[in-house]
Amino acid sequence: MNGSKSLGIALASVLLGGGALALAGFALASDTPHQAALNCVRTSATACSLQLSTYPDSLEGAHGKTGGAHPTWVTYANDNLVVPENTTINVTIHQYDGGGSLNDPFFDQVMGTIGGTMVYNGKTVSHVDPNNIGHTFTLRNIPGNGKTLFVSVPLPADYRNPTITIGTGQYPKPNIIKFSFKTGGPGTYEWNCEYPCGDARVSSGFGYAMSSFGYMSGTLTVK
Amino acid sequence: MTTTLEHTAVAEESQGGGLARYQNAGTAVAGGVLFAFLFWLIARKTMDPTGEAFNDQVTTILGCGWIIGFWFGIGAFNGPMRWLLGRDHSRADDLYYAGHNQGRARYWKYTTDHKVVGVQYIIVTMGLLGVGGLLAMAIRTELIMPGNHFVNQQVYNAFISLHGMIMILALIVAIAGPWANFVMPIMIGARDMAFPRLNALSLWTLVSAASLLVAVAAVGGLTMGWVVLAPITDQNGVGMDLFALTIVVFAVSSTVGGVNVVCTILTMRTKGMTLERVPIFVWGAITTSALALYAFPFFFLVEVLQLLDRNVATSFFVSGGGGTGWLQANLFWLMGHPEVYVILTPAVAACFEIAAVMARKPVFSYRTAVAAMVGLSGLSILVWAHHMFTSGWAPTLGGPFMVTTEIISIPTGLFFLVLIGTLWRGHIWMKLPTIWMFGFIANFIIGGITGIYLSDIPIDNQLHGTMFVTAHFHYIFVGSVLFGAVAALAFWFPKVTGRFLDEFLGRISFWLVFIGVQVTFLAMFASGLKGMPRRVSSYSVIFDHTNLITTIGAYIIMSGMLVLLGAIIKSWGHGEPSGPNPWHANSLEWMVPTPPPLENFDVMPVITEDPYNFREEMVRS
Amino acid sequence: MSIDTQADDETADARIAEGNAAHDQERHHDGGEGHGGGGDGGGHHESPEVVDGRQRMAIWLFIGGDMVILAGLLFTYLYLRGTNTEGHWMNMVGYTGHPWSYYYNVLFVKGGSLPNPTTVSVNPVSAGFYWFVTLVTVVSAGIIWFGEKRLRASRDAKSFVPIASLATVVALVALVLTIVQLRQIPEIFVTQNDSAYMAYTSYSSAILVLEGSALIHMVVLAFLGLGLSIRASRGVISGDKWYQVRLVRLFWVWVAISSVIVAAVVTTVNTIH
Amino acid sequence: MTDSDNDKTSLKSFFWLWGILTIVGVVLGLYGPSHLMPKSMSPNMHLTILTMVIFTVAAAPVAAGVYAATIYVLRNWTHKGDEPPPPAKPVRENGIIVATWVSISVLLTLFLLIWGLGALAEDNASASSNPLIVNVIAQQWVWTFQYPGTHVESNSLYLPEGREVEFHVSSDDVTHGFWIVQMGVQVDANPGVITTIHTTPNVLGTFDVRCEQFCGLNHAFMDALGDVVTPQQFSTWLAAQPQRT
Repeated sequence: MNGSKSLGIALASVLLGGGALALAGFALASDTPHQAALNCVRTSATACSLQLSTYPDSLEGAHGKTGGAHPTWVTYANDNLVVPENTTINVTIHQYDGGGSLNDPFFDQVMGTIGGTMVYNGKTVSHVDPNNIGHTFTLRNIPGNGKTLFVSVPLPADYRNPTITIGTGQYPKPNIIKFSFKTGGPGTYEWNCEYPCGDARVSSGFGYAMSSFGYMSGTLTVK
Repeated sequence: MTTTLEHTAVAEESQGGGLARYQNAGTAVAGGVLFAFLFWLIARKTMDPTGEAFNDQVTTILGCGWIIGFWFGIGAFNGPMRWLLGRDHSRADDLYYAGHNQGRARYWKYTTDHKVVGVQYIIVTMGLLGVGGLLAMAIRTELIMPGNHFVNQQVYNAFISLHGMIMILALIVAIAGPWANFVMPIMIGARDMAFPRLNALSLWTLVSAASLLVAVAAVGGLTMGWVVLAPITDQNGVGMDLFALTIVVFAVSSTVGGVNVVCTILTMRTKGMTLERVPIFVWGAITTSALALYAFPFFFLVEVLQLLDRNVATSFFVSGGGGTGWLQANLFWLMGHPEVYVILTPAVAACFEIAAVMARKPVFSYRTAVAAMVGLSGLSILVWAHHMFTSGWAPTLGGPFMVTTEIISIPTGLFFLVLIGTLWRGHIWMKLPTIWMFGFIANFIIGGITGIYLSDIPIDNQLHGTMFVTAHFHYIFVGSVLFGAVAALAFWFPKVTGRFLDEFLGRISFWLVFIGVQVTFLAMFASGLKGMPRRVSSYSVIFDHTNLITTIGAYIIMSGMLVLLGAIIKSWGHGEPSGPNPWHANSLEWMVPTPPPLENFDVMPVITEDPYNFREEMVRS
Repeated sequence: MSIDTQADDETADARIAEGNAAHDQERHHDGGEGHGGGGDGGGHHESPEVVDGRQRMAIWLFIGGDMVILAGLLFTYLYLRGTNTEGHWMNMVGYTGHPWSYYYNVLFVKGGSLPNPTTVSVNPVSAGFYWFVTLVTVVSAGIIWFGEKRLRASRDAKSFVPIASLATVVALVALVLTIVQLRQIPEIFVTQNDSAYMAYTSYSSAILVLEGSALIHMVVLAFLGLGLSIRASRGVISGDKWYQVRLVRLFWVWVAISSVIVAAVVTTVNTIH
Repeated sequence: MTDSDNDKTSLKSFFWLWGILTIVGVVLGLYGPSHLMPKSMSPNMHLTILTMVIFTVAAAPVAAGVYAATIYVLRNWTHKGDEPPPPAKPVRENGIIVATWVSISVLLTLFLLIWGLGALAEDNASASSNPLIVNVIAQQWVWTFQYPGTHVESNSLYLPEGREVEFHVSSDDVTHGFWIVQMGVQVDANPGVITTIHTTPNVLGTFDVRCEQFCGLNHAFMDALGDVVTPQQFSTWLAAQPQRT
């Protein structure tokens, strides 16, 4: 038996394993802390304003000019958001999409915002018609990390709005929804839509875009 | 040593084979791609593009094209067509199909020689274990700390689903595939399997299915775990269609293989080789194959129904049309639990075999060993609903299924009795197979006992769906089955290659994997007890320490497996020569030359006793 | 280390050829001899009877697998009927009619829309037709069985050719009838969110898959019947080599039996409905 | 190494080993589950932890026996080197040992079964004829809880202490798994059907509701917070909630 050669092979294998571990560690280390700059625009020391849009297709936003792999899927134009800690985030959402009834009317309420209300096309409301919802913006904390953050805002649909053109697509004139919430310390949160807008035959509309990361879901990093 | 068949065949050698002369893995892939493309074109033209299921239909038809084309290309349809036309194989054809005088090329062809098929199974298993192992490392890397860092949850979900399914496929064939094909026919004194062409069919259908499964990753993955419980399957992209097709084809492969093994063992034994004299591994092979024949039709059925639900809008598992996910769960677990024993039994049987040979002592209470394996297989078809204790389905049946499940611990306990009884007062030769076999014993007891907890409904009400379950079945699948598979590989490696599997590297690998398994899965038990759910891409900070330990353990396992891979590659070509009977064993596979010639035996042996009478003269050297 | 292969071979020969009287006393009673004994001590040509016995076992095992699938199908059928989730066993929320009316109304009629979806019930499929197809299948099995009996009695392979061909044609008729049957299964038109499609209730789904499995069996039978005809006419099947006919007959009869079972079950369910 | 064929006295070390390992197992059994598992907040969870402890204690001698035998075998009867050891004395059958082994495992299994079935009956027993009913609605990837009769719907679960609660669990889309971690109760939320499960919270404090059935993209984040409060606090909370219709 060629001991030294065997040992060499053994060492090489272990080193390969260690290398993979190091690589993984590097990938981990390089991901979180060096996230891109803030997605919101600072308006004061304690406030930051965040712009979001929802489209009935993917031609706008993060999926590229042609809409990426699924140009017909509904999308938020952004997915991974970064906001500062201990700040009031003033969110404005332009809602370009149609819609229908919620699976669970619970989500017609405005929850977790400052004052428990939102401004829908200039009107302050605390809940809207559950049968005319385009999407929701529902933000929650990751389980058990000791932080609590729950914000859920319904985004009403409106087919009656006149059509306007953005880029290559024609969209209804948007509903404008404004609301604010306060961030705590640093951490990562998840947001997604709770209106079944993902067209699936059976699972009540939670398929396709709803079940794919980066269309109707994303993260919110507080730093 | 040459066989009579070879003597008669020299003149005919140049004529046989027909179409098969032009077919190999290359034409199979070409055929698969060509047919997939053609079927895709046809599907695009014939299916309704406005339909809800258009993408599913196109993908399903494309997948069917790949499989049919692959089978054409490899030559799976040659036999049926020749049968239809009444042009049966001549002797020269059979010889060509058996890979006579084709050198290495025969490993890339529809070769009927059971030894070639066995080697092909080794390679396929190693490939699947490799892919599944990489996915496991990706999973553990993501779980190194709370939060999604390495991959997002969608990619993670795809990882766990594919890891699960690939590993299940790999383990189903890991021992029964190579060894029920390579050594089993020689063990019972047969010249080949009962149906050599079905043997090749079972291997190449598996390859066609496994390649589809890998393709699932390319079309967006599978995002609901390998059990693909309805109705969430409905939300998946077209990956689910390819997955279901994979399983349908895999069920065909294992049914064909199972029929072959059962027929071989029942009808091909040589004179005097009674069922009480066959090496104990043969009993493992036959109970496994018989169980597979019962189980996999359910797998076939459930995935066909999934395909119909997705492609033609039927309502088997969909509540809106009167279906229910519980039907899917029932059909799935009717397959799912027997399948666990399809995986486990060959490992146990291989360990019996190794224990007897290495302890220079007969299997202790052969009848008990057989009864335990047969009893386990029989019981396993009565316990499926223990996977559904918390599903809400038929709560009144909880008690009965708990009873059947816990009774399983009796035959399982007998495995330990047989193993320890065989080793007790033996003269145990501590070589590589023995060491891995001891690893099997140590891990299997943990896997077995934690299974008893989960069979108890009050405990299952807390631990179901947690990492505790994951750790439990990984102790069975990694700690036991994989150890049994490596032991079997180390044991029969010299028969395949004429060389020993490198002892030194093998031992390093053993210690790395053994320690790795304890670190990984004991910590995982702790995560589960603390309340960490399975299949989550991120977890609460209270689970961070145990998960970090688990990940470190997983990397230790990976290092060990890489060392093992290095040992296999090194030893295959340059290992220490072993001679035909390195373990001084007594069963027939060690009596033939290494490598065994085509058709194994020149003169058919006549058997007068079982293979466990070790005699002094056998060790003189 | 090296092992003296010669010594090993000697040991092997000793065990294989002559046995060992001392150890003979230890061996167990020879219980499995009846099954074993395939080898004949050196010859490679096994007798046709031996090969046939092995192939018959394989056919029985495949039939066993098929039985499991049939059991699964019947389980599916009865389970869905028994649970009747949300009362949707034979109905679904949707429309009768076809998607074109939906598209026509939504796209071309200004302000047009469909009426509110209602619960649509499907009519049970015809049990009588079911039994008719079953009868045809049973007749084809009877023909092949008759042909086999005759072949074995008369050893006349030439007259077997028309019988096998007839059985094949009858199986093809059953195949066509099965397709006709499949086309009668009612669909319901459903719209959901932005999509519209035809769907089957679980009742229709269960019938669909039962008949679909019959269809696949018919395709296999047609293949086998055609093969028998060709092989008999080419002389591959002859008065002495009739074993394959029996193998095919075994499967054929099983298909007929399964068809009767399915028809019986479906009839019961239809009548209770 | 070859002197090992028969040495009755050396079996002593086997029994020592067995005893020590059993004690280790029993100690682990007594402290492991109750230390690692979440604190109990209901009789069900209490029963679960108790059953864990009893099973571990019962299994400890079995596992210890196998480990002790394996270690003993490894210590006494192994041979190293490239040459195979001589044949050992063949023992093909020992009816007494097999019968003993089978009897012991049957008895142990019987014990587990009797205990398990008893615990199951206790688990399922309903303590009250007037339980608080809570509708649990699962949706990808949130839980909501309705309190029938009050028009209250909430995304966190408030429960009064000491009163039996019956959960009516259903799903709006796919199958989810309703699991109250600290109360040891689990049942799947299936679309189209209502499954029920009941428990009686008996400790004040917060608890976790997690999804234990793989339910798609954000399965990992599908949890809810819960709080067991006194009956008075519960009525106050209920009255303060927005009434939904």
